[in-house]
Amino acid sequence: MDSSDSKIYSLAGAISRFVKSGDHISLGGFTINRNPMAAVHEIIRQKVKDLHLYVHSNGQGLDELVGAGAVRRVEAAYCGNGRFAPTCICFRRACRDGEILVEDYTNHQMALRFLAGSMGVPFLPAMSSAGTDILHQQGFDKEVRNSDPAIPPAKLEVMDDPFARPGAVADRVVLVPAVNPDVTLIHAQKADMYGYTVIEGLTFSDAEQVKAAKKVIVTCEEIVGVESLKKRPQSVAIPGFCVDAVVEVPFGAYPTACYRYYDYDPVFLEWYRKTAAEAETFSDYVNGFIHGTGDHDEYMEKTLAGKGASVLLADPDKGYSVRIKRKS
Amino acid sequence: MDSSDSKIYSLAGAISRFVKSGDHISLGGFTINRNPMAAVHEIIRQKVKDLHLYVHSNGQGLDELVGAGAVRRVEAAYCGNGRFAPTCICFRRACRDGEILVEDYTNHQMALRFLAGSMGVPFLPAMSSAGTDILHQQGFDKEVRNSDPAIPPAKLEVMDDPFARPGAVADRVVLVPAVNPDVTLIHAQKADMYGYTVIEGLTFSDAEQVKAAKKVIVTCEEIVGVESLKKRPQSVAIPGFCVDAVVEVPFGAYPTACYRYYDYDPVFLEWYRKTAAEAETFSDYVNGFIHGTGDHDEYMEKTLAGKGASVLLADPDKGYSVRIKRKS
Amino acid sequence: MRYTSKEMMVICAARKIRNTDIVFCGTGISVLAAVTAKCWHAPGCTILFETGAVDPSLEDLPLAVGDPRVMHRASAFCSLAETLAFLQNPKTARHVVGILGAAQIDCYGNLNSTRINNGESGEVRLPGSGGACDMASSAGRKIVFMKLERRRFVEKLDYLTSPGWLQGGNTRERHGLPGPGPCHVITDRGIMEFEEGSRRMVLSRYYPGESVRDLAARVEFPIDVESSKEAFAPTEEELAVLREKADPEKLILD
Amino acid sequence: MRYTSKEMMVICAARKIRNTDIVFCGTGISVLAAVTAKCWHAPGCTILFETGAVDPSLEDLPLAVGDPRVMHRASAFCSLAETLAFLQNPKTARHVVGILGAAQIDCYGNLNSTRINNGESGEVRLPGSGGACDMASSAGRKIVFMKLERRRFVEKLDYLTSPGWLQGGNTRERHGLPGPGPCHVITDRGIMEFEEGSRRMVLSRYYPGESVRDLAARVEFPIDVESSKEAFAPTEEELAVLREKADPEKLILD
Repeated sequence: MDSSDSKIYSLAGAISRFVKSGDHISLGGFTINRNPMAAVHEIIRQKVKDLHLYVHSNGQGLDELVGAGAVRRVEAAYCGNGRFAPTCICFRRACRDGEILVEDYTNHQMALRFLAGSMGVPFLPAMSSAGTDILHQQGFDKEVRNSDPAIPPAKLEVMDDPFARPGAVADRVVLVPAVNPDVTLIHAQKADMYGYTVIEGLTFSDAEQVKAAKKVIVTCEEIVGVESLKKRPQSVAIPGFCVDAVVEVPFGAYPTACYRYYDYDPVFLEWYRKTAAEAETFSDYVNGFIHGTGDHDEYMEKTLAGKGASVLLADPDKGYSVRIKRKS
Repeated sequence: MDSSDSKIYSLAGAISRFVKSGDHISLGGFTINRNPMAAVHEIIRQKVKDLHLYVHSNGQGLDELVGAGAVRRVEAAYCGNGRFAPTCICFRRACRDGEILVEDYTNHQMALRFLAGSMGVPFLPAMSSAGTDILHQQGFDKEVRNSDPAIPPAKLEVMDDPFARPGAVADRVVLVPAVNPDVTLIHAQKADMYGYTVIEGLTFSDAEQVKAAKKVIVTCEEIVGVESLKKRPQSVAIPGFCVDAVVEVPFGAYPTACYRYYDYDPVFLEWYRKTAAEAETFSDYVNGFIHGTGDHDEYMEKTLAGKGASVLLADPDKGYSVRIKRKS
Repeated sequence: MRYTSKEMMVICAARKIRNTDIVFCGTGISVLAAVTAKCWHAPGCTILFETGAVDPSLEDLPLAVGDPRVMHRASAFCSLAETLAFLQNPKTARHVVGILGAAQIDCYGNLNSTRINNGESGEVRLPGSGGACDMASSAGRKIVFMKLERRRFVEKLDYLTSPGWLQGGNTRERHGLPGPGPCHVITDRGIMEFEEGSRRMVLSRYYPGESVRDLAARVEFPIDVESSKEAFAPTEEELAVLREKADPEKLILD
Repeated sequence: MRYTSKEMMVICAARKIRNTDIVFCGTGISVLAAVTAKCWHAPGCTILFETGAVDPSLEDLPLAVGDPRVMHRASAFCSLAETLAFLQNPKTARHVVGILGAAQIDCYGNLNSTRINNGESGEVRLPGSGGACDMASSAGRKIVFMKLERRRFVEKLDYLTSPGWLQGGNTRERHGLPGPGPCHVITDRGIMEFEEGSRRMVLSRYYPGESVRDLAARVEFPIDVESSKEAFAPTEEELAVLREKADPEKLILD
């Protein structure tokens, strides 16, 4: 490969090229960790609307997108921010007001849906949810499912194990349909110009979300040299041929954590909880902090209000900050 | 945990405790790489018989077990040693003479069968083999399948995607049944006393084979301290709770390769090809080199005939030997 | 020896954890129970977060299962798909003890963490299942943590997120769920179990100082309290481990 | 310019590889074709071994896809299950070009690498599918490498391991196989393709110096040779890349 095969984009360029209103998009990360926040803010800035959003267990990215009115439907296992917001705040309001439709799956089912998409199979078998409302209640009715060919015609299907021995009681499995988003956006620690991506620490469902997608944007703390990754292929979670755009965005997961780089910002997350609690104050936040800034550097500057990000920087041994105050 | 939870065994102790005649066993590694050869030789030494053998694409371990008459049935994707034996040699003879039954799967199907076993699901969907004899021909007839409840009643099952949109042609998938061996044996580079195992380089299907098994024996080049692995959890392929026995066996994959430790031995593999070609000479090998040695150290000594293993040692940069002559 | 009801809950749960267990825990008091057990009577147990961190040192307590503090000095990292599979894997599942919370529970131990119907003020959305339904569906043992309140111990769930004993009796088996329903519901005032056969909730232990009648009044459905006994108060050693080793910063205990 | 038929095969295959391809290759001449393309006109292609090594440097040629030489300076490592899934994944599959060998091929490009029935002397067992059936079943392009011999180009396979165009026409589609059958069969004497519609094998190119009649005689089934043309001989540059960069030790070319 040579530099003509480079996939490096600006963030604004990557979002405008690959994400459009009505798309089915998927966000990586988990609750307060490695949400692709810079990309989320840029989607809001570019006024993308009507998104069909897949997340595993998200988190700040989901909540800001929903709060900004960019989302019409969500499929997820969990929508919370740990102790900072046991249920995502704008998300809760949007559910109450009927502004979004939500289809609920379990953690394992959602992980398997991304895995199915990444494997190029139409479904995978799960062992959870028999007898529950996850199996019996539908967030999307028939009309919604018929309205968009990218949504499978059923939420889940139950079947008996065809390999059961004659006379034995067959295991009952719950088939989950594959997810193949139009675009997956993740934030990682390192990537090279061809898209080979290193995720340090837990990978969550990011690798599967990436492989399942038609187009992929990886934002990362650092774009590194191709040679540096060839010294440690074992740490590369995603092959380059799965990736369409690589964007260097330092602090691109802020205010969520990025292992070995920085921690989540408990001060911001507490402030966010109060701000997001009312539609008016949240709207001020979106206008002032997202539309009112041109890019992620400006957003960071405004958010940290001159305090600087140094308190968040990861301790080299622990991989998170040992200086933040986490007790509220 | 403390030392009372240690899983360290001698090789003879681990094999005699966990492997018995008639068991379904699974061997890790791929063709000429990381076959658990010391464990295979110990199985032969202890005269274990009638094994039902699962391998992915093996290799030296399969061939010696089959040649020694320890195996009655094989399920595999590939039985060869690359350029050293495009088809495994004793294996070919045993097929011709009807001494073993073989059930053929594809690479992906076999990988998925182990994955299904590791996931605790009865099957996974594959997209390969429609219209082929892999789908239509059976290596195990009904009688064989009925004779052993650990064999699923069918080789494969075909089904249509239940999530196909009404009116659309449904994807046809081929379901592969899970494998859950009685014992999986792998050879890895490093493990700690609790069974946390590091596989350097490619992992093949080893992690899935381990997780799918009822009992697991890991032989390794080095037992390392618990703390040393806690510094690099990302390199640990197998959690300790999946493992029952950890055995330190330097050169435990010989004559196959162990990345970053040593290369395959082309001299031995060429000699083996000729030796294995006739039942008589192979029997001399088994009697002289396996039954005639008490353990793997003695086996190595006899095999290398005083030449020493140093020519096989891996170059620190490349991970394999730069000194062996590979051209025949 | 003074102690809070939160400390009592943690210690009651910790006592249920065995040396060979794989403890699937969340944050809050469930991680405290796991750490207390590991520092005390069950050093061989493996703490496993649904995010895939295996046996981290937990020098600093995580505030979410996605907190980077679950990664520090872990013994292995798994993907979400790999991690949740340990709940189903026939070898690992029988060692799993899952600790779950929820907003509502019914008399068969079924749980709701998806949504509450608040009548006129409409639906109150909750975070959803996460790994709770997976844990509750699988084999292994399950311990539920709940505050004992009438609005939580309800006659009818607004949404059945995680299966308990379903409609009691053998309904769980009939639905094809592997393994048993929950074994214990540990509250801030006492511990419930599920009667053999009917699988209805019964009061098993009340904490020292609690009245059985008061406990029963905090449950919307009828609950048998006849065979309940007083729970053992935490020992000094248990409290010391919890306070000094598991949560020295008082991040969760306060 | 002198060259061997092996060199001609490699170069003919290398010419089919494009800059955006993911090349699923084995060992032997198939890896030489991939390396030659990468060193010459397709530097952006990704070489992928079914064992999971992504884009290794291949300074030293592997003698098996499990050879540790496929690991050196790779860009990523995948498990077998992950790797083979790239053949099915809708995004990656269309960039895949698979290079396969076999012991037998029929007029529709179906392949046998499982077993040969040798009449009285019994069955001759072959290694089995490995990744061949997966590659042949999937989307993307497939190139077959075969020695042109009557015992290999047979009327009827002893075992159908890897699907070509099955029974011709649209039978492949009817069986639900994603993507097309093989596009080229590259032999030591010429190149075959499959006729639009019938999907029967036809001779497309014969190598310089070969006679069409001789080629047809080396095939057990009738083969249309009418529209075949002479293949372009390797250029000096192509040969230089192959000999000096891909296999300087002559491990495979000799």
